Amino acid sequence: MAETENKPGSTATEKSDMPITPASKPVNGAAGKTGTWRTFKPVIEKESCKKCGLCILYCPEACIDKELEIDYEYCKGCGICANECPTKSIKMERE
Amino acid sequence: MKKMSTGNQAVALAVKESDVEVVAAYPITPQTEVVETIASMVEKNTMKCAYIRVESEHSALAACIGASASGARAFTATSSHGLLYMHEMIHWAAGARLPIVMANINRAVGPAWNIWAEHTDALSQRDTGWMQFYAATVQEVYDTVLMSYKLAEKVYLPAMVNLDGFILSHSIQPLDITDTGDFIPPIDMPHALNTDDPVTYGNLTTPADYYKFRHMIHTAMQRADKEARSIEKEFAERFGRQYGPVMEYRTDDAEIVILGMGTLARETEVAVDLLRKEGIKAGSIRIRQFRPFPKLDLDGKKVIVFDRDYSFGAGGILAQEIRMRNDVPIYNVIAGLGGQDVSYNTIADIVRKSKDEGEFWLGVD
Amino acid sequence: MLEIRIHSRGGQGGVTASKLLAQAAFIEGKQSTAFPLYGAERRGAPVMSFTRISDDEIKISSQIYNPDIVIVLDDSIMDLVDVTQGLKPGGLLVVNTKDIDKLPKGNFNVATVNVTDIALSLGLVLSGNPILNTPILGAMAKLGVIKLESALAAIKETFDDERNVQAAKAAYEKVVV
Amino acid sequence: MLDDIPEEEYLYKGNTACAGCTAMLALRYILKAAGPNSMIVNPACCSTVCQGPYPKSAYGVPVLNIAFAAAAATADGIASAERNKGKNIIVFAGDGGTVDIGIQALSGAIERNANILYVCYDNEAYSNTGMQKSGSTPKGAITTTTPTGRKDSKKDIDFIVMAHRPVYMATASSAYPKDIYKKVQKALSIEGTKFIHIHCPCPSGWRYPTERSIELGKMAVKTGMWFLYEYEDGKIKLNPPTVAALKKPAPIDDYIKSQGRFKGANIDAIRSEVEEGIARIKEMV
Repeated sequence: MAETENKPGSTATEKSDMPITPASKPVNGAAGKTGTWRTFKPVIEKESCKKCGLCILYCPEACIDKELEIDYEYCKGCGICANECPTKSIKMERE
Repeated sequence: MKKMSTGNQAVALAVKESDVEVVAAYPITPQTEVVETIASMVEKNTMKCAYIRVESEHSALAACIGASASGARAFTATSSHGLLYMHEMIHWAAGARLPIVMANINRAVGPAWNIWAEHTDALSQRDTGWMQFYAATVQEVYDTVLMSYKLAEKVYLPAMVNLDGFILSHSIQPLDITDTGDFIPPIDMPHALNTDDPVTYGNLTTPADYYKFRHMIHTAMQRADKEARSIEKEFAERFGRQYGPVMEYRTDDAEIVILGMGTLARETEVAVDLLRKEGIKAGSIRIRQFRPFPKLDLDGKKVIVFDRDYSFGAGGILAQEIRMRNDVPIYNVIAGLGGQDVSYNTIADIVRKSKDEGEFWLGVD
Repeated sequence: MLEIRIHSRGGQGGVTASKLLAQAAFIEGKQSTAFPLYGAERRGAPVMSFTRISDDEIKISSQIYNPDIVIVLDDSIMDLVDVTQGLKPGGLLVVNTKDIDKLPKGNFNVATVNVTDIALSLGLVLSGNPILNTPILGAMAKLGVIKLESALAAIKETFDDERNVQAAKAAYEKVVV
Repeated sequence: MLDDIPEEEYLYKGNTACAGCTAMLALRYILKAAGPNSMIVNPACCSTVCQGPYPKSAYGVPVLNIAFAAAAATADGIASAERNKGKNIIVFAGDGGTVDIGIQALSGAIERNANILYVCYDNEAYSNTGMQKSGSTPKGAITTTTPTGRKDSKKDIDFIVMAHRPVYMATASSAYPKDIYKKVQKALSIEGTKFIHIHCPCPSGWRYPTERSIELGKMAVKTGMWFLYEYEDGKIKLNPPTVAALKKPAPIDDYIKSQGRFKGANIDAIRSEVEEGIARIKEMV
C-alpha cells in the first residue's frame, strides 16, 4: 500500500493504485511523441547561425535548447523558428 | 452552553465550531441569516476564517471548490434557486472528491415566486454524488453540520445539510452549543493542490478511465453509510445525542408506517400518538439520511409516504426512492409544497382516510 | 402545552415578542419554540407569530390553530383579521389598545394594556415605530404566562437599551384584566 | 540568449496543443515568470486539452481544472485560504471563458480585489470546440457560427476590466514573449487582482500557415488591431510597439489577407473599426 499512499490523490482506504480523482503527473510527451506529427522538420545550419536565440524564444514547445539542439522527439514542425530566423539559418526539410 | 437559537444561527455556530477556513456564500431568502451571522462573527473576530462575499451561488461553490482543493475546510449555504444555480459546481465538487459541507435551506422553486419550505430543490441534486441529510430540530442542524465535516473528510465526498425554510430556519429552539474538542480531526487531503508536488487535477479523462472514477464515488458513498454510523456512535458517546440514518418512532408493533423528511416527519410523531389513542397501530420513520439512502424494513406493513416535493411525470421523490428498494404498495401523500402548512391533525386525518396504495395531493384531492 | 399566537404589523416587533416569550420560558427551564409566519410582507402588513411552551419535548412545527392565548399588538388589525379565531374556550385575549369598547366578546378572558403609550413615553421608537415587544413581555408576566424575572432576563439578553426593561416593568403594572 | 529569463521550463514538451499554438508560447513565459510556487486554475478552453489526458500532464505546476464560468471565483477560493498566502494563484483562461461565460465571476473577483493573476489568452473565438464566435471575435471574421463573417463588433473586455479599477492590468501579445515575462513578473509582485490579456494568433482557427504565428501577432500590433499597454494607478501607459504603431499604423490589408477567416470580408468596414479603436485608445491616454 505504500505506493498507493504516495500517489497523488489516492488514499489508503481506496485500496486502488488509482487516485480518487483524475490526478496527473507532469511528463514530457503527455500527448505522446508529438514529433510524429511533423511533415517538415527544422534543421539549423550552424555555419550561418548568429546564435541570436530567437528560435529558442519563439518555440511554443520549448524544443530548442541553449546549445541549439532541437528535440525531434517532440518538435511538431510548426516552422516558427525558421520563419523568425533573421539569418534564414533554419530550413524546413521534408521528413 | 445552552441558548435559544434559530436553525440558521445553529448552522453558523456549527460552522464556527468546525474551524472552517474559507466561507464563500451569496445571500438568499431564507438562508440570509446564516451568512449574516457568519459575517458578524468574522467581523467581530469571534470566528477566524476567510469570508468571500461572492457575486453568485455559482461562484460561491466555485470558491469553496478552490479552497477545498487546496486542502482548506470550506463552507457555503444556499437555498432553492441558489442551489439550482450551483448545480454544475455541485457535480464538480463531488467529482473532485472535495469534502465541502453546504447548508441548504429547503425552499420551493419558481415560478411562481415562493420563499417557503419544499424539498424539491435539494432532491433535484440527488444524483450529484453529495451526501444529503435532512434535519428536523435546531439541535439536529448543529449536530449534523459537525458530523458532516467529520464524515465528508473521511470519505472525500461533499455533504449537504438540509433544513426546512422558515419552519426550521427561522424557528427558535433550545440549542446546546457543544464544545466538540477534537471530535473533528485536522483535515487531511492527499489530493490537495501542492506546489511541492505539481499535479494536474481533473484534466481530460478518456472513456478508458472515466468510469473508474465514477465507480469510486459509488464505493465511497457505500463506505459513507458505514462511516456515518460510527461517527454517530462516537457523537452519542461523547455528547449524548443519538442520531441514525432514520429516526423511528413507535414502529416496533406498527401496522402502518408513515415516512417523510424534515420537520413534517417529526410532527408525524404527534399524529402517531393521536392515532394510537384511537387504536390505530401507527409508527413513523423520519428519513434523516437521504444519500446514501438507508435500508428500510417495511415488509408486511401499510406504507404511507409524505413527500414535500414532486417529480412531474413520476410521483413523490421519496416514495420513488422507497419503491425502488422495497417491494411494497405505497400510499403517497404530496403535502407541504411551497410552505403549505401540514399539522399533526392533518397528518392523522390523512392516515385515517388513507388507501393501501395510490397518490393523494393535500388540498387538491 | 401552552400555545400563543401573536398578531402584529410588520415592524412592530411581534416576531421578536414571540421569541422573547420562548426565551423567557427557556430561562425557566421549560421547552419552548417560536417562529413567525413569514410572508413577503413589508412594514405595516399584518404578521402572525407563534410561541409554544411546554414541560415536554415539542415536536410540532405547524401553525397554531387553537391558541390558549392570543396577543394583538395593534388593535387596528382586528378590523382586518378575526383574531379570536380558534381561541380555546376560556382562553385569553391580550390587546394593546386604549379603546376598551372595541374589544370582541366571547367565551374567553380579555386583558388590555396600552404598550404603545409606554413605549412612546420612554422614547422607545425604531424607524418611526414604537417598540411594543418588550413591554408586552411585562404584561405577559403579570398574566402569569412567564415570570417577571425571566421576562426581564430575556430582554436583557436580547437588548442593550435599559429602557426596554423599564417598559416591561411599566406594562407589568398597567395590565387591565 | 534569453537575457535574464530563466532556462527552467514548466511547460513540458509533447503537449496536445496544435503545432504553432501561441497560447502555449504565452503559457511558457507565464510559467517562467511565475516559477514553481504557483498554481494554475484552468477553466474549459484549449488549455484544458493542451495539458494532455489523464494520467499525464504537460503542465509543471499544480493545475486545478474547473467548469467554464468558474475560474476567477475558484482562484479566489484558493487565494483566500490562509495556507496559500504567498503563492501565485493564476487563472489561465481563453477569451470565451473570460469575455463571455466567465465575465461575472471575473467581475466579482476584481471587485473583491482577490489576490489572483487572471490571464486571458485570446485567440478570438471558441477555438477548442472548432472555432465558434466569441465576444472577442473581430468584425468580419468567419467562424462556424458566423459563416459569412461577424457583422457586429467585439466586446472590449479591457475597458470593462479597467472600469473595475484593478491594481494592475495589461495587454500583451504572444509575439512579444519577453514582454509577457516582464508583465507577469510585475503583476505577481502586486497584491490584489491583476489582469493580463494576451493576444494569441491561432493557425488552426484563423487559417494561416503555422510558421506565421509570430509574424501575425506582430502585424496585429503594428496595424493597431491590437494594443500593448499597461494600466496602473488609474492610468494607461502605452508600450513602445504600440506608441510607434499609433504614430503611423501599418495598413491592415496584409494582416487581413493572410488569414482565411477574413476571406471575402469587407476590408473597409474592418479598417474603420480599427480606426475607431485607435481613436478610443488615444482618448484614454
